[in-house]
Amino acid sequence: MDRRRALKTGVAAAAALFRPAFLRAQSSKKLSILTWNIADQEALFRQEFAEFKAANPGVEIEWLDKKGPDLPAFYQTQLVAGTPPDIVDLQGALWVEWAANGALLDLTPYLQADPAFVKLFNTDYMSGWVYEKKSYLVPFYISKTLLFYNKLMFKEAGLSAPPASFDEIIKFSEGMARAEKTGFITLNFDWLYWPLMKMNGIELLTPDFKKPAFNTPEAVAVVDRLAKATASGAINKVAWTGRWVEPNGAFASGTVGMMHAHSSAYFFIKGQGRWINRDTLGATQAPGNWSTPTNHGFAISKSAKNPELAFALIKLMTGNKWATKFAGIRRVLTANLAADQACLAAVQEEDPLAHAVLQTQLEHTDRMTGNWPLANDAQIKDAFWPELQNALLGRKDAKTALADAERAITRVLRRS
Amino acid sequence: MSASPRSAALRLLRNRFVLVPLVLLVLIAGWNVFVLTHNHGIVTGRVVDAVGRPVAGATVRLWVFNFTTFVEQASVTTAADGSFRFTDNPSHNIQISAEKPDAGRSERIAVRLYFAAQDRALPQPLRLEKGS
Amino acid sequence: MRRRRTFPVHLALIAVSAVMLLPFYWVLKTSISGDNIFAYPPSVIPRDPNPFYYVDVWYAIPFARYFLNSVIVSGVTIAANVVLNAMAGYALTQTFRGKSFVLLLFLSCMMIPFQATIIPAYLITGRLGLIDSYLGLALPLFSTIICIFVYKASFDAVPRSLIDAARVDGLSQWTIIWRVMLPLARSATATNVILSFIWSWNNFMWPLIVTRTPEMQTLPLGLARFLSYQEDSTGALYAFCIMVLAPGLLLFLMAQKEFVQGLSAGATKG
Amino acid sequence: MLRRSTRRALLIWAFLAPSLLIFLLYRLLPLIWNVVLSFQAWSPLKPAVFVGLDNYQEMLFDDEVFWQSLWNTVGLIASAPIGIAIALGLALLVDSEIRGREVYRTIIFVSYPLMTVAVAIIWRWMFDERVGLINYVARSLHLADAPIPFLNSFTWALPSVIVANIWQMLGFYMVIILSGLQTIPCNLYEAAGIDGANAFHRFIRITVPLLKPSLFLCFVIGMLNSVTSFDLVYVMTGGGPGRATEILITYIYKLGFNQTRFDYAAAVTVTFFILLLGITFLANRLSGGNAGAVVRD
Repeated sequence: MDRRRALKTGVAAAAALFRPAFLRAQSSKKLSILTWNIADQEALFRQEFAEFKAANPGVEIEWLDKKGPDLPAFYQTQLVAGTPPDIVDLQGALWVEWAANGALLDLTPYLQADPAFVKLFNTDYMSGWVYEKKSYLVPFYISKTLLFYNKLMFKEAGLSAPPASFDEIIKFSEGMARAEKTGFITLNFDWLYWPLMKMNGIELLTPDFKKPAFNTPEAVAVVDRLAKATASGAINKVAWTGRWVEPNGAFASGTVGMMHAHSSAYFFIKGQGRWINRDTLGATQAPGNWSTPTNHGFAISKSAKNPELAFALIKLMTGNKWATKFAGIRRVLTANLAADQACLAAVQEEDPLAHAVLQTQLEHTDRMTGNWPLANDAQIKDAFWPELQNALLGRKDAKTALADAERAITRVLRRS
Repeated sequence: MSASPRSAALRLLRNRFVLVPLVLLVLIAGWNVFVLTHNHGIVTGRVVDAVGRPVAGATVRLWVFNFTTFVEQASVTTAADGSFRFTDNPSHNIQISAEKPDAGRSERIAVRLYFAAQDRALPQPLRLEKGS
Repeated sequence: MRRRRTFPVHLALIAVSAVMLLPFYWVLKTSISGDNIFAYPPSVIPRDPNPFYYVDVWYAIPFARYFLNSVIVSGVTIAANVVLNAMAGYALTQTFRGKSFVLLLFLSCMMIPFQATIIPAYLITGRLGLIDSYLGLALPLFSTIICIFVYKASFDAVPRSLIDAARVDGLSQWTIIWRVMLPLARSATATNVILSFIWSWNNFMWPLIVTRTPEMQTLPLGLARFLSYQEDSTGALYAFCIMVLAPGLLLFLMAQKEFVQGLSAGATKG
Repeated sequence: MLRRSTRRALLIWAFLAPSLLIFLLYRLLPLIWNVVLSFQAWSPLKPAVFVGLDNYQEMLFDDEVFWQSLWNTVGLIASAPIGIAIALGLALLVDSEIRGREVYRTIIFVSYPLMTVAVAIIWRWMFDERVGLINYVARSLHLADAPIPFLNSFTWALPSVIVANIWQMLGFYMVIILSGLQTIPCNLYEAAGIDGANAFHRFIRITVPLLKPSLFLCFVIGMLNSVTSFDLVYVMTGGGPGRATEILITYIYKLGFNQTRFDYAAAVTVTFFILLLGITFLANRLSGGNAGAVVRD
């Protein structure tokens, strides 16, 4: 069968040499959709597209998928060339900058025109996608942070319940840390660590987003404690250096007491950690029930030739029928109420642990943080994180680091 | 220069830049032939109970690997001699489990194949255990 | 008198060779045994080796397709490099007005980092209507400075007398190049083939931007995509590394003799 | 006669044209684009506005990250000679008449053809704190009692990247130097031997001077390879921890594609380009004027 494939591609190659594929497929009613590193659902998408084409004869759909770090580069190059995909799956706060700069279409009118559709979704997640009173995305799938904890290590250290406050996080960590073992780890990209700050009442910016607000004595104290705990080995260094594999791998190896991560981490650590089952792994809200979301949503490029069609496709893909299918296969929540009900129900008996994890995603959705609609989020992140890292890893003392961060962020805010 | 064109051509063919790829091509072709003749997706095996007697009418499930998790692909019931036969396994990385209401359930055994839909007969029967 | 001192030399060289080869061995070992890299201490000999990670890779992405794309792109690139560089190299052996300017131009072109030119390069390719096409993938690497100089060098090495003799015999420029120069520059050609192959085969950034449909992706992109999914199943990841690296290594091992000679000429008599 | 010479000139330019065209399209035009952009405020979404030297001003006086990555880049460049020195030593060794030197050469060179992304993956793992081979060896030899978090420590991250970079380039350097050595007529050595110069003197007085062209080529290629080793840094450390391994090329990429500041990135790019040119011509001077290997008319 490989031979046949090779032959076909050989022919395709000859053609492609002269005429790029996506130009050949040019037609008045063509939709292009760019998804974010989810090629594993190709089969599902194909079905959805087929149904859509059947409903809208003569429509062609071009499906592209790029992996996370590459998607922005790709989309922006396409923007410059004036050929951005009509529909784009965006994660985290990336959308705000593009919305603010007018790359994305304001979906508010479409949503107002279709209240029934809006009712399908969790309002808190919906409202996460409003910038200057305009909504730009429709939820595709969602994930927010929670606290995983290793019950075996808790027992060893004589701890019964998960931590209820920042102090307990530190105290418990110190209790569980010995030799190779550490007490706490967190994911740190996309503000995922921010609940640690928020539960201490620390704000990044003033409410009007005009000035930094984090450089307070309390913040200095918190960062200082985190740094000390890291130096002492109570908190795993990887919390501040690793990205995805390293922290999850560390926790999965069973030598870390608690992990603050978003729910997507569950299936990763489940696959890695042989020790993990419903009696050994706990999943609960972080103290103060604060969490940082990293949601995926569909936006429409302003340059889209026929936005109605694009919106129709989004409706199809996020509507009850397909959202339910998707949630079922991918074991994720979609902010589509019906789909999530079905998903939880399905998971409940065959994987109670997963059920517990996913359950946290629907609780306290009103206490989300680290998801500010900032047009220059990327620049602020880039100005803040390295400085915080300096402090947490003991390269600078908390005071100077935060002061430097404040200066850097003030500069960013002044510039825009 | 003086050599006849034919022998010259031969010499050209005898250099390693021709031979190595040639050998590789032959190997690949051979392998593909083997694959094409052995990928009917047939998986066969037997189901026995705790003491090793064949179990008829047990449900055998075929789980197929899909990027991150195993999803159920098909299920068949065993014949009188406890044998079962899947004819539509599309994957290269599968798991098989059996269960019967009164006889209990077997553990899910993982089966790795050398290529998708490789025909395979399970060496060990699936053993049903009570109360697991 | 050197004889006497060969033993320590061998020792040193073996040590270095070990350092160079160890990573290879380690990757190979993981790719067949999949000893989870989160296990410590690692075992030096693979435990129950099996080829299943390679099977996983083969089915995890359309490997055959990506491979074919890479081969086509590299093939086009190599052909173009040999022809264009040979021409440019030959031209540079001649004396003509503005030569030093051209040389300077080539040199400064080496200094322009590619990652900084993605957007304009993309726009240009777009203007040429080559987005998402094999030609568009290969075009930026059609001619490479170093290889031009390699050719220039080996042409310079051709004794003038030979060329003059040919001239006297009344051979045209073309015949001289085809019948006299190129045959004598075989090693330079080998160098061109290998270097341009390596560069285009390993190219990552450009395919990432210029390919749009999955059907046009090349192996490095496959590797990147793979990283993003299979980060956990290390065995498969390293199996992929091996599968991606193998062709380059094979070609190099086949052509290394000519290759080394070619570089020699290039480096010394530029 | 005259017609013949013009015909020849035409032929020459016809030969140069294709290569020049490629470089024009994919090197010069993009460079010019960057130069123009560096004096503007522009993003894929906003029309360009001329802002004079603002970008450069911010870069030079208001951006520690730029300076940090500049110094890291310089450090990376400065590390090229180390690799070259090692390669020189190896070249001298494999140049001596010992058995199996071809084998050694091949082995030492074999790391060059590897895909940088793969090299980065491999080394990221070699340097891993808990399961990395290097830590394993170091600990089993009791060189280190506690594992060293190479890529996660501010002190070790950059050196680690440099090691990986040298590992990949070593063979390339060696082959070039090797070929340089082989062109040194032996009678020179014999003469020196009669003068009673010892090995070291011979090396200093004969080998090094005659190798200058090769060494220059090594340096230029090595420098370019290391400062543009985007994949290596990006995959191994992503520029972290903090900014410990941020080099100009990764910074430029982040500015452009993560922060949508292509205008500012352009300014950095232009500076980067000028820096490289400067260093190259400096090296050229040092290697004795005529850019030895590379430009010789």
